[in-house]
Amino acid sequence: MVEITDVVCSLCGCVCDDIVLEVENNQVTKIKRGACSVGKSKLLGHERIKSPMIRENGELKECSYDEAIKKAAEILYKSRRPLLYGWSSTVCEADSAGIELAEDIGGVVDNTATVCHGPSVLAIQDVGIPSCTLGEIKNRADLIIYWGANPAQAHANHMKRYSYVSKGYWTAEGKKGKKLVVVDVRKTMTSKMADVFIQVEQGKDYQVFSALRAILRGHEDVVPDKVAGVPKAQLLEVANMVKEAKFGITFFGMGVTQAGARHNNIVNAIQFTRAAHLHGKWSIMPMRGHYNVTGFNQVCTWQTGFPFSVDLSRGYAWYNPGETSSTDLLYREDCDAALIIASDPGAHFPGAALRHLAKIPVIQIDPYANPTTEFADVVIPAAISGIECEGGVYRMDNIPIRLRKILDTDYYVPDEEIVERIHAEVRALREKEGE
Amino acid sequence: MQTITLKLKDAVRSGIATVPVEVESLTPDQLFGKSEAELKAVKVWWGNREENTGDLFDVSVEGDAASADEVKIVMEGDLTRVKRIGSGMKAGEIEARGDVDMHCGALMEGGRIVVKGNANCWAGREMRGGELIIEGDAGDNLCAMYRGEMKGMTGGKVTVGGDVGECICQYMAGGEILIKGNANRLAGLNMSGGKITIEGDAELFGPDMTGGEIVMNGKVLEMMPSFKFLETATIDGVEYKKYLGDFAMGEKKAKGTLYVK
Amino acid sequence: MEGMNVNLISGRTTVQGQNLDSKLTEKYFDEVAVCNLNGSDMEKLGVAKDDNVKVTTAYGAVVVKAKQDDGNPEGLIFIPMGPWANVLVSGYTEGAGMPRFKGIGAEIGKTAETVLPVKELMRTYME
Amino acid sequence: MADGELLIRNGVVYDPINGVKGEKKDICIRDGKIVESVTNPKVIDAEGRVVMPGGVDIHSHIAGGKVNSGRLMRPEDGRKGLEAKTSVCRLQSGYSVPNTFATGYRYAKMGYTFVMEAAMPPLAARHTHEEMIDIPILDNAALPLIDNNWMTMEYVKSGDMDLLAAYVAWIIKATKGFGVKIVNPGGTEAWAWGKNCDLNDSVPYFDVTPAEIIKGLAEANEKFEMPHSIHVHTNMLGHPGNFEVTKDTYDLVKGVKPSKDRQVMHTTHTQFHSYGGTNWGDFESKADAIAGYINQNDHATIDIGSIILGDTTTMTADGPMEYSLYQITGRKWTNLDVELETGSGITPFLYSGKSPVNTIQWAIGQELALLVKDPWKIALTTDHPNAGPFIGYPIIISMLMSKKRRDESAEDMHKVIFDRAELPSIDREYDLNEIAIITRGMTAKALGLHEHGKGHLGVGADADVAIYDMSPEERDAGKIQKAFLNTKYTIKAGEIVVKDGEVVATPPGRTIFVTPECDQKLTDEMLVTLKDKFDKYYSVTFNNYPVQDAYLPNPYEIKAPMRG
Repeated sequence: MVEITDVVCSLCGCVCDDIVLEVENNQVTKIKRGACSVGKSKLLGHERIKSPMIRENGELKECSYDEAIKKAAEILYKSRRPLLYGWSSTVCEADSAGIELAEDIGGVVDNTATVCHGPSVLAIQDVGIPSCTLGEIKNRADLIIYWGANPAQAHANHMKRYSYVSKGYWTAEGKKGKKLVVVDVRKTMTSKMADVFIQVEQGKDYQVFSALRAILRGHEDVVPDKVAGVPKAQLLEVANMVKEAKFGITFFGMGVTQAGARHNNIVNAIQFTRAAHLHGKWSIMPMRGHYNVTGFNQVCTWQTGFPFSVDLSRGYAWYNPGETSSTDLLYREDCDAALIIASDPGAHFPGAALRHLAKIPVIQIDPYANPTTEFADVVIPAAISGIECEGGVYRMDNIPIRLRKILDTDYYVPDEEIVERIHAEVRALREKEGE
Repeated sequence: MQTITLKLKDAVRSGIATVPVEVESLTPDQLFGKSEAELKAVKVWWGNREENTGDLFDVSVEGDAASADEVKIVMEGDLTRVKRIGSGMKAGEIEARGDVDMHCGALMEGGRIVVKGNANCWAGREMRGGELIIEGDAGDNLCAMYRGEMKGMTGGKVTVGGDVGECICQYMAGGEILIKGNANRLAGLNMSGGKITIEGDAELFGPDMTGGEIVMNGKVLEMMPSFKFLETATIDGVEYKKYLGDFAMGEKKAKGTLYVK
Repeated sequence: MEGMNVNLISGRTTVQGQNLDSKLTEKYFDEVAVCNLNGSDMEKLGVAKDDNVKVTTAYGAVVVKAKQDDGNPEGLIFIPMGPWANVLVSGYTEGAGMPRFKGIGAEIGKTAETVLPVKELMRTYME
Repeated sequence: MADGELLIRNGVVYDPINGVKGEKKDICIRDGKIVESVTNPKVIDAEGRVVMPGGVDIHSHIAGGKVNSGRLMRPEDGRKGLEAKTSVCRLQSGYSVPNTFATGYRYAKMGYTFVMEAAMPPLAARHTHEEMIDIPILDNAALPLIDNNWMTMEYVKSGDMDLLAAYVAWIIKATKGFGVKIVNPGGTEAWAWGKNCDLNDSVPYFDVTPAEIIKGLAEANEKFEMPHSIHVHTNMLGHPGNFEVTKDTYDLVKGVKPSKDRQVMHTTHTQFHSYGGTNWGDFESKADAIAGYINQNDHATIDIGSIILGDTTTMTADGPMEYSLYQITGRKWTNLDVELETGSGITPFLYSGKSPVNTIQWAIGQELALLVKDPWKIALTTDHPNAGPFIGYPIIISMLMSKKRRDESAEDMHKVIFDRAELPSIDREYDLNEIAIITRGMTAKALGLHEHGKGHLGVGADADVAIYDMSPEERDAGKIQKAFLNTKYTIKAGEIVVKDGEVVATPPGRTIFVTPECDQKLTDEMLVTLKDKFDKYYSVTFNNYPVQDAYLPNPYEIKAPMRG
């Protein structure tokens, strides 16, 4: 038995890096400290894809890595408009290799932000984002707002490590010295902890942000008595709390990114933060989902200039979510092949988009079988990043952390290597054709 | 006058996917003076490959033109996956006979485009001049800015016969647009100049407006909560309620005007 | 029993998160092929816990199990994010790139139809 | 791969570190180094053309969190510089915030082969290094921010200069950094509460002043044989009347003894710190006062941070400054405060020749270059991208070399330039030797990199060479600008990377880092305090904090022994 400390969790955007666990016979046997129930589940492991597979006559048949990789390369090389999607539950090194492959084959490269916090990125492109690292919040925040987010279920360590419950330099008493405001359309485990719970009519967060902004800028007179089902008195109460806070933070989740006005909800949330900043120090942060969804956006931005949904078909970047984003490409039947890596559109894309995924050739790279496997023509199992191989990831606050390798594998291949080998095969095909 | 007819070949739409063709290279100003053979050799993008226009379209040319103004391009066939029709065009006319895909008339500077059908998203994006007529519906982000820009449409005239999608005319700074049908939410978002007239119904129009005007002739489904009612005003004999906003931007910037019937 | 018009949202839950890497298991099925709704809505629909309900939107229809959650206001139903919820979501993103996973007009009613396991559900897209 | 042997024949060589001022000379290269002679070389004919060592940029923002935040929030900037991939080059994007590939290519095309990333937040150091891996061709290094750190402020307050030195050494090692960067000391910590600090204000809760922090860090830096001095962005950047603060800052370290033959303080983008007046209405140039100080003293060097007219993306660890700028423009604003260490702000800005303030700023950068008499004390920068993107360097070079061009440009600017700036009355013109000094000789020396093969063409130096397609007699400012934008040849470590203005090879660059060798006892004592900070206040563990070797695939280490 070996105890390993400072293990980094590769599950959600919290990227907790203080996990202590025990390993015996190349297996994680016990999580001693640090992980939440969701992270524990990941670290303890699940059933794996046992072998690379190629679909023949409707059935997936086991094959070698070489065969699967060759087949994948053929699919991509032939494609006039391939989609290379996923990239959020893997490391930056794999993302980098994927972007290079997409550039070379003239594909569209997109990550899971497209169905998660893509709207937050679009909003940042409209107005920027005043934010900070999670430790700042831990040490300083006296007013915390969760808006359209339910960390008690989705990011179980978030409040304890970084926000409402944590203790820091100016917050030595933990939640005693802090106030918590929760805004949601329904009561949740998180809202039950709140000092103030604002229950907003579903899909109307936008109006609430605008009303709060008008109040914070001194124009409460124009605001009607009720906004999106919220009494004006409650808006005034929260506005007062905002004005009195020394250091405030708004965390927001998919409750606002996935509802009607989407990125414009976030633009308005950021505009609310800017208005709040006239009264005290204020920041805002998206509750990013996958552990490295942020990292892909970082790598894609420094390499192509744009964060996701990047169409490289002309050899340079054309970026236009709503056009170059995965759901649109599939729903409009705009792409003729797909490489799906470290993600599961089968479970997380609208059915209307999956109908096209069912039609086109699909390559799946993942440690685990999932609904996407049902559509896959080539399945390539990968080593698990953060358990069987190391690599860089970015936490939800853009802090880079390096995943550690804690178990050995003599069979499974890391994502980065799989992508590079596919790329090498593509080059070989091109050379062959050139001859 | 010269008429260039480009009919998309059926084969282009017959694969497992309907990969869009992108035709910003096919505008009157760029095709003016080209022989039929030269015209057929003009490159257009189809997915990750460049193809000859003549390989994707049946091309026919009639008449002569003394300038680009005298060139009219007629586009036929199934245009639902033909993007960037008339994008960046400076002169002449394009008539698209059917529904067109995204970015029709984007960055347009002059001339005229008539779409005899619906236009997908981003029609008239960053339009600077000329006239765009969409006889059917127009999609989201009509006449809006490109991602991250703080200027959308700055000039020109647009008419939409039917309904329009979300966030039309975002960051509009100039020009005029008439919507004969309904507008989905957030029309005129961040608008700083120009004029939008909506004949049909709309909701939550004009958020973060700092200038320009929106005239609402149809039913208001929901007003933004951050506009101030000023007075009753009469335009061409019709009485309107006049609002000022958006006060979410603060008093100094709240210089946009709404006229609501 | 007549159907009822409701507003559908989807989202994460803890157990859904715990089984992200094991979506083909019963645990995942039991957590995600479920519709959470207010007790009084259940009464109106005449459904009890674990009864099957059929949810229909303009984009599709799916059968899931009913589960009471009084955190939801009346008229708002919650299906955890996943294959079942997604049957009901439009692929059109309104120029934003993000599907509208929350705020979908739906009809819900009791049904005798069975809940499809995930693999069978996926197969419906291949028809 | 290096091209084996190269011979650059008959060029007119400017190699100021070796005292070569425009002599017709051959340059021999073997295995990536300058050598005495070659036997069977590939010959490059440089007949009549200007030959210089590869450019060394002392201060630029090319990699890391805030640069990427700038890219991310500005797709409208990204679309300005789109270029498709080629058989040699990756795709390019951006103007003021180019992608990593374009950054490497465009610098190389200007003849630069080393760039210093001037601000690395320690907690996010991995990010800076990850981007530097993706910047082709250029050798690079990064300066970690050490001044607003709680550890620093607490040691400065307690007066434990040895422990401060131990902390400085540890953080430079942990971040694989190059030296000590100071940005608005105390002010960025104050900004975490929405406030700012002047030079002698007390930092909220920490009870130290920025002046004490600067002096303390200068002393800590000189406890090691560091190649570079402290690198300072002084307090009150961009405030009218700040030239007094700037001069007071220089005075702070006048008595500190450098551990090597160099300055004890380099202050950066001095244009932003040479302002007179009391508000934007009576704003005026005080470049003469700053230049006067530099002329009379030898302990400080500066870089100019000259303005390039047009749109750009401003970004700095000086959070409060970016907030003020955003308040003026109302444009996009990104802020990222980093726990226990630093922060940053980003906002787009348009420098317009129609604006009186921008006009005076434009004049100040050039005035500094023209009024400082000794070019070994001054470097060419635009504080990329703050005062303008680096691809504007050739414009500044042509201005400095041509009074005529300056006069013509002044005619197009706001007339305030004739009342509140000195530029129109300055006749001095730089010669090519002086240009070579402010773009490679001085910068290599101020960074201590001349001892490691940078910034000169002596035997043993790195074979980094720029050959400009111009004659030394060229006086036409337009032609000078063109020549400095795209070299005839750029050679990096003996390999031709640019030919006729096109990138022809893209070898990876090296990352140069410094290892200050601190006494182990001191380090151990310091670590007790530091580990407590990690346990209680950081959100990352002590063991996951240091930059792993994987982030420096091509490292070059400089050891800095502790002085006895």
